[in-house]
Amino acid sequence: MSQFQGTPGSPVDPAVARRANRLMIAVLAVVAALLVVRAWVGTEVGSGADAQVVHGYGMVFVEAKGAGHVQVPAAEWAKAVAADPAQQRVTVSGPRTVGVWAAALMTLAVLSFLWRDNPVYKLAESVVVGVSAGYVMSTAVWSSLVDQVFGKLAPGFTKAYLSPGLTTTEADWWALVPLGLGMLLLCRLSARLSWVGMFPLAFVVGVFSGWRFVQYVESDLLAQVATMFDPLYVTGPTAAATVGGTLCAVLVLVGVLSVLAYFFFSLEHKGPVGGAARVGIWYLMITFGASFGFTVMGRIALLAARCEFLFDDWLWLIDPAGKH
Amino acid sequence: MASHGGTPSAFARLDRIDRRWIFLAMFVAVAAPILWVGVTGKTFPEAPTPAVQGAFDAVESLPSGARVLVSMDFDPASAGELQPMATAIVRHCVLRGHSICAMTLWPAGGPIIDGTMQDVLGDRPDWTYGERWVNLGYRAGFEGVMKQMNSRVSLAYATDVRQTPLAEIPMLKGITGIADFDLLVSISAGYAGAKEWVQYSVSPTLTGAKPLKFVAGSTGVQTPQLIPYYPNQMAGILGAIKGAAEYEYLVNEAVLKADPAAVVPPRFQEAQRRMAPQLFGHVLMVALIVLGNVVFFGLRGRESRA
Amino acid sequence: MLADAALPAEKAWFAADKLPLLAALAVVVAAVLGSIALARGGRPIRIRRLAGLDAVEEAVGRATEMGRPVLFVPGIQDMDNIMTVAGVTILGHVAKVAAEYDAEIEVPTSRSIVMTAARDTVQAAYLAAGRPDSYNADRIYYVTDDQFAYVAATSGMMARKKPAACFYFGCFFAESLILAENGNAVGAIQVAGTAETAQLPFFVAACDYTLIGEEFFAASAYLSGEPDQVGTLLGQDVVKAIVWITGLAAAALGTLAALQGPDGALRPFVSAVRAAMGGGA
Amino acid sequence: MSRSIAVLVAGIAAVVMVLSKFIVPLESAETTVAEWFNAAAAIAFVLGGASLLKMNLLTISARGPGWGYAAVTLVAFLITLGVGLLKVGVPPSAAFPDHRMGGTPDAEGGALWWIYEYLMSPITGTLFAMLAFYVASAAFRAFRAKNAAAVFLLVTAFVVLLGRTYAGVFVTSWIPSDVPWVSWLRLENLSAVIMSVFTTAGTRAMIIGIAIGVAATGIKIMIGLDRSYLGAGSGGGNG
Repeated sequence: MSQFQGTPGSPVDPAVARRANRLMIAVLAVVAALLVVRAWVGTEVGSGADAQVVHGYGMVFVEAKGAGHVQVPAAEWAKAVAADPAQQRVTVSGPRTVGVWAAALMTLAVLSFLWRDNPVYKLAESVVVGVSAGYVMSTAVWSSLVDQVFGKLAPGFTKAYLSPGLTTTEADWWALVPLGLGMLLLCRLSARLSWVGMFPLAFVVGVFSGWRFVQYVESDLLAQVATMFDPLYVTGPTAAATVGGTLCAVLVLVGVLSVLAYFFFSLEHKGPVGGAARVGIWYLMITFGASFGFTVMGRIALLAARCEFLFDDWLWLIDPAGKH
Repeated sequence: MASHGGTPSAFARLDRIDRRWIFLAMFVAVAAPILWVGVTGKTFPEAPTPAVQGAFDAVESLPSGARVLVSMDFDPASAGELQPMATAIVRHCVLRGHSICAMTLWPAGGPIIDGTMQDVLGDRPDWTYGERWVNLGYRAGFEGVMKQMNSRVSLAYATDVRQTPLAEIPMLKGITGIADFDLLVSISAGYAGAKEWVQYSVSPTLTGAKPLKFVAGSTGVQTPQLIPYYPNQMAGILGAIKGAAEYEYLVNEAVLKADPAAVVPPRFQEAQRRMAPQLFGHVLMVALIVLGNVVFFGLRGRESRA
Repeated sequence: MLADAALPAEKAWFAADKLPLLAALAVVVAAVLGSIALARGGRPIRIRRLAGLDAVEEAVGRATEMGRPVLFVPGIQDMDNIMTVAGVTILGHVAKVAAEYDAEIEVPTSRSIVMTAARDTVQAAYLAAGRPDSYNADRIYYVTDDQFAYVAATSGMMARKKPAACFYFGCFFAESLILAENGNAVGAIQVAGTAETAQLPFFVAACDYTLIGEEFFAASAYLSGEPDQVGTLLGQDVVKAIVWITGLAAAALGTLAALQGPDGALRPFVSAVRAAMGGGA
Repeated sequence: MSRSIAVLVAGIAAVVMVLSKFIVPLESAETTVAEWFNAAAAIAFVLGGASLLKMNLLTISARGPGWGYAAVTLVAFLITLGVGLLKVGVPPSAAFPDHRMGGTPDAEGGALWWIYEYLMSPITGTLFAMLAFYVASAAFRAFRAKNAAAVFLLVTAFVVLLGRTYAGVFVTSWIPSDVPWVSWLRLENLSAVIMSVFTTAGTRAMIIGIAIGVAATGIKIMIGLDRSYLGAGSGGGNG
């Protein structure tokens, strides 16, 4: 189902939709042809006498170092080749170059949803769901379970096969408690046994709400109320600074009190409470406006990062960070 | 919606515009400046806001050799906004001679620590691992990790990521609880992150003998929610990519002030470069809202007249 | 282990610097429990009018007039999220109004358990309105757990059925924008309620009425009619009133101390109280 | 019966955690509980993986709609989990060069790192970047100045959007920056004032209100009035 095509404001007329699709394909074909031409011409890397021409996109160069490889700019490769054309120290990394291509294609696959819902987008989405879950699970096992649970229950085995840096040598049977909690939690997967999972859940919820109860009051109630001791009269180096500082201090206090008044629910918004609540709503609107601006700022920053990846790492159109 | 007579009015046509044109406009507004900046390398000057200056001063004012705990509480989904902050703050710490202890509360934060440290320390072989910096990696448990670290860091982390027991790491000598660090930094994309650090680790120390100094870098979405904690519960906030750009600018200015002949590597100007696509994106957003309202009220005016 | 040895041998068993915190916790506990007891004792507790709730009737009425359905989205989270619970409570109210007006109500959900809960709630509302026959369980259905797939399907449905009233009550993330945009495009009256702070600005800008944060929970507590919930609401108001008065007094003291200058008699007192509350010197 | 026991467990756990804040000898109880809590959090991730496995297997075996995609998810999950648990391709750690499992599972060069760097990062990053497009479209079609409140909101948004880029400096550069009585009107300064005065005040009041709400919920869990947590599991969504 192409949901977004069905929304009002989209070309519902099939002829228009067909024309739009044809246009899209034509644009993509032109872009692809331009890229092929540019690959054929090649890109110069390195400078001066070391300069080399490479044909292709998304290439990653690595230098052998110690047990592994580290990524180096293409210019390093150009220098190495200029010094010794047969060198094997700096080379194109197959897996990483394939990786950049995979990343670029996946980026485009997700972006293709903007045109309309399609199988390529769904494929990328399915991949990321599986990959993220697998990644998080293996990270949780290695970083928390191995040391904190296995290492305590079977230190000898864990040290020999899993975690050579382990220092504990004697089993700590208290570690059975979290293991048991975890096992009970896993019972939630079974329809018949899911009630057993209620106990670890109750434990976690209880601990968590105890902590939250104390910390919210300490940090967000008490310490925040303490800021209201800020004097309303602020002296600055100039008359303007004094007036400005004082005005700001007054406005902050008025704002906190009036927004609080807006959130009184057992009092009808009439009389002075109503007046305060009306001021409160203006403060809330300004707060939301600023929040709106900041959120938009964040969204655009993320898009910029993806564009930079496509233009820099993949297509080598720009090189602001000196990667090639 | 409403079109009167045979040909729809300009308003009605605009109102029914295919939203993909708007998508295209946004793409161009962001992509074109990136290409332009990528080719010319130009950036805008930044004027630091007080919260960013506060963060900078917090790092700057520590005596050289201070120990800073940096928690990189984000994953690649938010790296576009937060990576430049992480790089800039870590770089500033290294320039000032502070030792860095890195950790993360997000499962996908591990490689981010590696990447950041490699970026900053690539040309600083003198910054030996264990002596000047250490990577504790990820630990599951969110606030639970904070609670443990408040009393003893070694409760949460038995070893660092390189399997060295904490007691054998030189730079952590004398560190028991989190308050023994001279500064806590959290680069945070949400839960668990800066807000929880304030609540669980910073605020409890405020009534004690040694309050823990705290600086946060935060995504645009989260920043407004952290503002009330400044300056009482945190020394500074880097808000969104603009905060990162200001911080980068401050660090680079400090480098140039110390040595006017120094060349700032372009990889340390990432956020400043991003302010160009940001500028055009924001202007487009304002224009779209204004245009949308013109169309809306234009159509409404016609309807009421008709 | 090493750290324990380093600690002083004679350790106080009570954390003295946390005394103000303990007092604050005691005040909150007393206010909340006292108010719940009051509400259980049968004392009627009034809740102020909420514009967003008043708008429900207007919006449903308009949908009936236009012969178009009412859409209700209870967020995209499961029933363990308090916002979803509050959303489903409000759904009960919306469904009751819809039953009285004989308007069709459409509830796509993103979790299967939310669907079950929503069906129970809506059925009970139709029964309470005296129209059990008009209840149609098929109109309350599970779409998919996946966020964007859910919003895509719901948007498509909105474009086809053109609801005249759209209600968004629950926990929302990025889909808030897309839903509100599509509702706007079909010309619906939109009422939203969430405590998800990052989405509130978008709802306020795109909807006709929005229940903001606590207002949303207050609406749900009010509609539930449970004394425990209404009592908690009153308890929270009591704490807020205490904060209000404390804040005003603090500002007065702080200003006086500042006016007295650096050697003023008030200054040490203000600094000490402030520091004890965790507000620095 | 079992529900009552669960409610009791939650209540006792909460009360002990509150007391440990004040009673110093209870501090070690708190860190021990924190350790259990953290292990439970780690196991919750395992639970997440297992439930993903179960759901997708069910879809595939029933040949439900989109079972092909479920198969893709399943394969991606199993491959990632496999290379992660076995540390495929991970360079050994410097301290234990002979130990196969000595390296970090997501160290550069390993298979898990490759998946992270070239599949997970770009896809999650782009999924979030899509929001820039949605917000642009909504800006044109949904953000209407319908009432005074919305006007206030949108005008503030404009000031912040422009003031936080060079556009603000450019548009109001004609306002003298050295006359303090007017310099605050420059967009970049105005947006700073909005943050330090209005956002501070508005958000402070909101977080005070939220703190009171959280405290009230905590009290209800401690005395067993709130049992909603005995409901069902949950998922997440893109912010």
